[in-house]
Amino acid sequence: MIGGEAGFGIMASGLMVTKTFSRGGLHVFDTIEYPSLIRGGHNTYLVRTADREVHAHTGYIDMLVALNEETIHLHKEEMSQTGCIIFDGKEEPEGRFGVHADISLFPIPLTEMIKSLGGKPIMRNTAALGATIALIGYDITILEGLMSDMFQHKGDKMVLDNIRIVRAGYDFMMDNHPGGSGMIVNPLDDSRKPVLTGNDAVGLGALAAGCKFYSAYPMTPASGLLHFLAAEEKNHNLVVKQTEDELAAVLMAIGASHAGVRAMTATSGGGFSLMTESLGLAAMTETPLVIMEGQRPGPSTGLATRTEQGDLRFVMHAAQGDFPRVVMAPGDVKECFWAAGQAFNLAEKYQIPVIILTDKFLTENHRTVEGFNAMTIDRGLLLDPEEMDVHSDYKRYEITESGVSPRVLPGHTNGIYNANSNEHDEYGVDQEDPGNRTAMMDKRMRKLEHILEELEEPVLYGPVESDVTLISWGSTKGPILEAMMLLEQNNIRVNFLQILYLLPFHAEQVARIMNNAGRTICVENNKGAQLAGVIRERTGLAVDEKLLKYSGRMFTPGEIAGGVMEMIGHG
Amino acid sequence: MIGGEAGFGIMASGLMVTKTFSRGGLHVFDTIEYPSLIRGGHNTYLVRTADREVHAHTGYIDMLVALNEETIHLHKEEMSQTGCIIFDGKEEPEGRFGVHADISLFPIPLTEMIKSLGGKPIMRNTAALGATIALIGYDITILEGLMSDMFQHKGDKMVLDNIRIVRAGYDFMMDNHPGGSGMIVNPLDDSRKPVLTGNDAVGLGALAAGCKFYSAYPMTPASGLLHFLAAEEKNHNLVVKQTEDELAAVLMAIGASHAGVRAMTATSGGGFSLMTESLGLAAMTETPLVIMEGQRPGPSTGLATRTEQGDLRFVMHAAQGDFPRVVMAPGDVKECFWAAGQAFNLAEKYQIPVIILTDKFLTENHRTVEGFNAMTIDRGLLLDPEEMDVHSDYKRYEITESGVSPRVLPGHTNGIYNANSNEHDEYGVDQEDPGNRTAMMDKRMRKLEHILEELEEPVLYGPVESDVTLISWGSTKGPILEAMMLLEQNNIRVNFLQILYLLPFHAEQVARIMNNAGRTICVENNKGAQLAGVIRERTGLAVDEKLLKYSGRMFTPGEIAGGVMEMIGHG
Amino acid sequence: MADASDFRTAIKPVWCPGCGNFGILTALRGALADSGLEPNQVMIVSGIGCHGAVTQYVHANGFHSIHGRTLPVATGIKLANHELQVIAMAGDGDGYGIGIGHFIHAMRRNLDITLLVHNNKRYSLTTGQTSPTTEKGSSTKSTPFGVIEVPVNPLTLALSSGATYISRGFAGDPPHLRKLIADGIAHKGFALVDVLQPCITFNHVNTNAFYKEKVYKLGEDGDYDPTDMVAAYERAVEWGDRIPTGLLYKESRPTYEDEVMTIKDMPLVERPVVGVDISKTMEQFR
Amino acid sequence: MADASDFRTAIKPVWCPGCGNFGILTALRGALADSGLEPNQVMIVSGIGCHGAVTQYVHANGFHSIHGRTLPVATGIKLANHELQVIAMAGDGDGYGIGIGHFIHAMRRNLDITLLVHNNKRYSLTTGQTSPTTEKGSSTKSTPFGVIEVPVNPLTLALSSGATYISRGFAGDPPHLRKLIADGIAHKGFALVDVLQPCITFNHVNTNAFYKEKVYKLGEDGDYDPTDMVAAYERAVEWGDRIPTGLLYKESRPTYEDEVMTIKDMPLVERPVVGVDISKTMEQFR
Ligand SMILES: Cc1ncc(C[n+]2csc(CCOP(=O)(O)OP(=O)(O)O)c2C)c(N)n1
Ligand SMILES: Cc1ncc(C[n+]2csc(CCOP(=O)(O)OP(=O)(O)O)c2C)c(N)n1
Ligand code: SF4
Ligand code: SF4
Ligand SMILES: [Mg+2]
Ligand SMILES: [Mg+2]
Repeated sequence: MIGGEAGFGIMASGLMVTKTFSRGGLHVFDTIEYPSLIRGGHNTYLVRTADREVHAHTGYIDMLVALNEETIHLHKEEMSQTGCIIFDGKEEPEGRFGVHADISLFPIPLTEMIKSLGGKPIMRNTAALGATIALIGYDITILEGLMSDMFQHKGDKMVLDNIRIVRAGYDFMMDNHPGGSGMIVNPLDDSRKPVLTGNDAVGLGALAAGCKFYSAYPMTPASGLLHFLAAEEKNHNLVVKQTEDELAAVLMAIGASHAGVRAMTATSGGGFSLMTESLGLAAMTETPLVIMEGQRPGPSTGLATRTEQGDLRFVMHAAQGDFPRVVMAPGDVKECFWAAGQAFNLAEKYQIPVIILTDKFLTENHRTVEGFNAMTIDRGLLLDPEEMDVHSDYKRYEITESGVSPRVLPGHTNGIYNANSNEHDEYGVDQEDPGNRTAMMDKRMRKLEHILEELEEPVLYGPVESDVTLISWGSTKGPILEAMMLLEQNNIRVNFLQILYLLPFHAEQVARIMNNAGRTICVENNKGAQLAGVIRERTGLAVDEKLLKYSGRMFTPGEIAGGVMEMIGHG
Repeated sequence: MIGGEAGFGIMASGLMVTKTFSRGGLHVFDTIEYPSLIRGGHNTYLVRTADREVHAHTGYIDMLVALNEETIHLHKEEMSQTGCIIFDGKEEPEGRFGVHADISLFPIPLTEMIKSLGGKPIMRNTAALGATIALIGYDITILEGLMSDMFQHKGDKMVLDNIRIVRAGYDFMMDNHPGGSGMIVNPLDDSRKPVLTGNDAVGLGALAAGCKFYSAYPMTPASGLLHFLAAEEKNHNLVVKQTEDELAAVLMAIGASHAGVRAMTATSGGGFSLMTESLGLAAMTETPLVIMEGQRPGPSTGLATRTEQGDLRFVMHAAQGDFPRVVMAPGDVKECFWAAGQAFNLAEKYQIPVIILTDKFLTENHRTVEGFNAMTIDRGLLLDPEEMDVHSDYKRYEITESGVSPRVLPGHTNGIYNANSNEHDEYGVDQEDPGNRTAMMDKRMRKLEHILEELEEPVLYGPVESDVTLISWGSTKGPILEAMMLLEQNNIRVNFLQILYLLPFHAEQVARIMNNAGRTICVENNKGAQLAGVIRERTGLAVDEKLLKYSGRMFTPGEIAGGVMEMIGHG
Repeated sequence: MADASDFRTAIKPVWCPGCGNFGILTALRGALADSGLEPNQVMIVSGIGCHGAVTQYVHANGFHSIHGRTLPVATGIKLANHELQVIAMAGDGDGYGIGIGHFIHAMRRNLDITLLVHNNKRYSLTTGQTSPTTEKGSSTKSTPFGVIEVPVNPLTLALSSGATYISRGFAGDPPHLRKLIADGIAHKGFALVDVLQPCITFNHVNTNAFYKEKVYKLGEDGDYDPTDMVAAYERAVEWGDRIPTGLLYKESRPTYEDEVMTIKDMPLVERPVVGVDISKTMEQFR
Repeated sequence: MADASDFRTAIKPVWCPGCGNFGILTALRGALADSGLEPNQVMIVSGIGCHGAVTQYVHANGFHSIHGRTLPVATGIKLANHELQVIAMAGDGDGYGIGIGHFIHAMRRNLDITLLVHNNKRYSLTTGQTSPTTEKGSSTKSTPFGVIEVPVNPLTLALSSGATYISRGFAGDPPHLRKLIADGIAHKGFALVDVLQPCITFNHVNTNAFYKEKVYKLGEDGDYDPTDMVAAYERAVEWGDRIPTGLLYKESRPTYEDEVMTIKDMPLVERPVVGVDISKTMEQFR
């Protein structure tokens, strides 16, 4: 972990560490914590790496790079028994900051070193990075290669300056502590695994799915998606538009989608509140729409830069009236990519709004992934101009068995119609007749049945037979997968039912699994146990236990394992 | 029923009929149907009266006043077997409009009559009213008295003109059909029962509860409340403010409430969408807030002037994060009055948002009520200036067992604090600490338990033992109560569980009743069977059957009775 | 080439007989024809209010959206397919009340969209409450004791916000209005046509007769230079015995579409959806 | 009587060292003291953005509301208790972006509220995206290829919307700003103080030095009449080598509170809640 005051450049150096490992073929997961302030608060960047997949942070720190003393005091309780601390200084201070004797302290005079090398104070990180690499016996040339790639656009001098400082830190440790820290990390291969946040993955997925229009209003933790796509505007011929508010963001996406472009918006709960009315507009006009909602702790502004899963029910039911929508909650970075692709397909195939529900933990933390395969594109019943040429009585809202009516893009002479937020007849014309109303409601809602049929059934991780079945959704997946290993080490047979699709809901399948399960424990990063409520609503079944956390922080695997053991009376 | 084209003055004359009966001590229920147009559409006003309480319309018409021929064609199927039709004309036409032979036709040359009396064409209604009174043998002086009260402010001439025309219609029928229609309606007494819509009742309830600030943006079917309160501004020293949008409407109410005034807003689903974000603001700042949401058929603009109960889940879950709120759904006009009063008490006692969920059917239809008793006012833990004088360390968000913290109004030197949409400590200061966060979430959510304890348990109408238990919420209450009579006539033992409070929910009590019930049938005026879902979520119990209507129209008692009989295989 | 009647539909308007919306409808159909457009090339986006149903009465692509949100929907459509001629329609409540934020921001963008506001100074569809353009002191259902705020002035707001074509028409003079709309369509950039529209049912002050007596056409009584912003400002605040109509201000500035680099070559909708290659994009994450 | 230090709290601002918000904070505390106010008489309503935390740094009643919604909350508070001196604070995104509709409508109401906008021309709390006042061409995280819309001009918008006190201050000149705020508070009616605020972290164009070089005070180089609207308009559009600060425009017109008939006698909050008699009201329903 690297920790220090906001403004110390912690985010940038953390990502360096992450990529140094991933370039060596290792798996990495990182966790970024910062308060809702630009400066002055305490920031941390926790990197975890291994030669197997890592799904979460562990909750303890093996190596702490403390850019100020406060960092040591804030985190000393989290240090692992044989951990070590790198700090800016000449020697171990009297009292060793009060840390346990088993913890090694590695002073390094960062400030002085930077000054003597003529660097800016913010480059203390850079030297610390070199020192870290030395202490774990990792290949310094990987970090140097990364530096040169990253600073290349700023010129050769910048590259050399940085490498000089990295080297200084590295050399200092090699000279003074040639034995290293005792911890050894070796590169695995040169596969240079990509490292992505959930935002990056959703963005890449959207690009691969042919999304060309992105309108949004900045809001943590969804802003990263805006930044990523804005930077790709030219490369992928996108229109990326920062709007005056979230009302306009979603409405522009609806307009663009109506005109035939795959369009998307993203926000967090507060902004989604402002999109609520337009969800219904998309549903009534049967316009495809993709929205990512990145949750953060509410109510209201809440804890703007922390994490929570408190908006499930909200996005399931936002906007007046009954209408079909899909709510999906990818559980990790890889699923974010596929969710984005599938969201566009479902939105177009069923001409409905699709919500990708993520959260701060998923959207802003990095994780290594393998590359992605090509994406399948399905635009559904979209009539092409040739098909329209022969159409003489086009009904945009034709009542069909599937509930889906053939769509046409505005521009064709035979395809003129009125997209209408009022209840309407098959042509889109205002129609107040009760019979028509009932038929149209049935038509629209019928889509849900067909969608459910095509959605993949929920996945059960772990053994089919188990004592404990953990049930969860979204980003808790990572910590749960890690917790399962801890539980297995304690000889507890555990499996995990991940609910990827919250709406429509695989009630039968979930009920079947629950009925065969031992103790069911719903794990949620919220106060309301919202998934447990959905499960009970849809299946009638109550989970046995609820393991909830709503401190604005994600579960650690240890917390889950501990919680489970307590619940099942396992001492 | 009076029917004709919009702009014919149907609303005004319908209300005249209603009041003519209520002034005679009769019970009245009326139903108004009009499309979302100002002119040109077909409007109807259906009045039902009896010497016992009437809860709904019946679905059939005893007497039809047809101001145009279209009205006859649109409604002839709904005529009761021995009904009669009053229409503008000199004689029965060839073919009798195709109506059944048992139905009497009463032509009256309205247009001519008005012309000869020098009235405006719109006064055809007035003559028709007189004719109606004659045909049912009712006391014409009651109508005359009403006319004189209603037109008084427009001057004596206006009064006399109108009475002259009423008389002409009356006399015409007395002269030509001295035997009347066979239907007889007699006044009961001179109790002059008040006739109110749900909007009126909520408005009166709010006034009685000491509401002094009402900010709103017009939206059917809540606009009536704005109009009523705006007219009362002077009488009751209110501030009534039409705002630029619903965002401002709810935020001004929050501001006013924060400063200490009982404040309220109202809207329909589309406007509520725009209020969503602010619900969370009220919750996080613990500001009392009362909102009436008058449902109409969605999604989106939908059927703007029709009725539906499609927003239950929406208002229960609107806005990000978990926070306490109350959702109550009065079932009739009387309950609207009390709901408003209770809403203010709960909002202030628990410092939360309270939503009164109504719909078009309830807010715009009139019904006779007995007068209302005085209202109890409970402002909760509101510290007065004397109490504040001795406070030296005031914590606005003090963590208490009940979850409620003593409130102070801005202005006192010792009561300065920061109302904060960010998560905060007990003083209201930004606080990101996980422990504080958890404690504050617990504090706020704790309120719900205490609220549930004080809410009246759900009422079971009808016999405790029954074959069928109808379960419903909101305005379906009226048609259900009437349907019960029909079912009893068919020897079906039926009772009715009315859910007045949707959130928090009396899960135990409902489960107990359901477990003791015979066949349970959930009756809802929506497509999604939303209450059935809530019940299952909270109790695990599935209702046996769902009787749903979502044509934009309310159930008739006959439809419910028929639906129930079909479901239980009766008949 | 299409003429005005080609923009008719079979649906009978539900407006009150005598409503100013009829004049606007006539003018619009005429202007579309005058602009040499075919129905399939036109996209009309309306909000909610009496005006809203207009999409059903003009034979063209229509999007009857939600209250106050005409402009963002129109913007999305235009950016996705700028070959469509996009006409946005709004009521005064719609456009200058709940939707005024979009109004201001759309103007600073200068998209090539024509906005027609049916300004009847009332919330008519909801039965006649006050609107942002209602005159001070007016008594309505929601303000029985009189409105106490000053009305918004759409023309000065437009001048302050970068609109490049600002005009005012009168529903009682369809030929003149037709010309203004057609010129607005011809104008490259955001064109505002604020239309004085009598509502015979709920506005008994700003009636047809009221306007007939007061409106005059800019330029008819001497030279008027619509490129002079200060002169425009002076006329924009004129409201009393004389009410100016016509083209108030015009300026030439690149449109938004001109400046969005990725739609210069072709409309966005024509870019392929299938077969996007992300492998290069992926490199930055290694 | 309170002095500026009485408006301090024990909480240390979290703003970046050198942020313009410090100057605004200093000026505000001073202005409150200069206005002879006590902390309990003042109500500060802020939105969300870097500025938002200001309610915690001024010892006075505070309401840290949501993004863009400062003004309606402030309006509700003011109408409920017009004896409170209500200061609304907003960021440029907050006040001129998402909240611009409230801004326009608040001005036409002319409530006796003072609005301070921390105009740093960026969305800073969300790490530096473009804002409605960002200069055309600027590259930000959300506009890496440059902003292509023209910025809103809050001053001309205010002039067009009926604001009765319009001024611009500079965070780098707290004494001058203090005076503007105090005058805004003293002014009866809606007072806008747009504050040029350097954001040292995300705005490297409109820096302290940038402004220091360009700002001048209206009236310092010859007579300036702040009651002349046309003159004000001309200065309001000035933005280049010279940027005017000071009082741009002032006008006297009844405040909203003056015209709300039911709060003339006493603040609404003092009306009794208990014991309302509705029996007379009931009569109309018989
Ligand atoms: C969010 C929302 N709020 C309120 C309404 C109700 N509503 C429908 S039309 C309208 C006002 C119409 O006024 P205007 O825009 O001037 O149009 P007009 O009817 O006068 O043509 C309102 C408030 C709505 N449909 N949506
Ligand atoms: C509805 C909503 N959308 C988005 C956000 C995220 N957000 C917080 S502050 C901010 C912008 C801040 O910009 P500005 O108002 O200029 O304030 P500054 O930080 O520059 O002082 C945004 C978009 C939010 N809190 N609420
Ligand atoms: S109410 Fe007014 S605006 Fe609406 S249709 Fe009638 S006359 Fe026209
Ligand atoms: S980011 Fe900018 S506005 Fe925010 S505190 Fe830092 S310098 Fe100030
Ligand atoms: Mg209007
Ligand atoms: Mg800013």
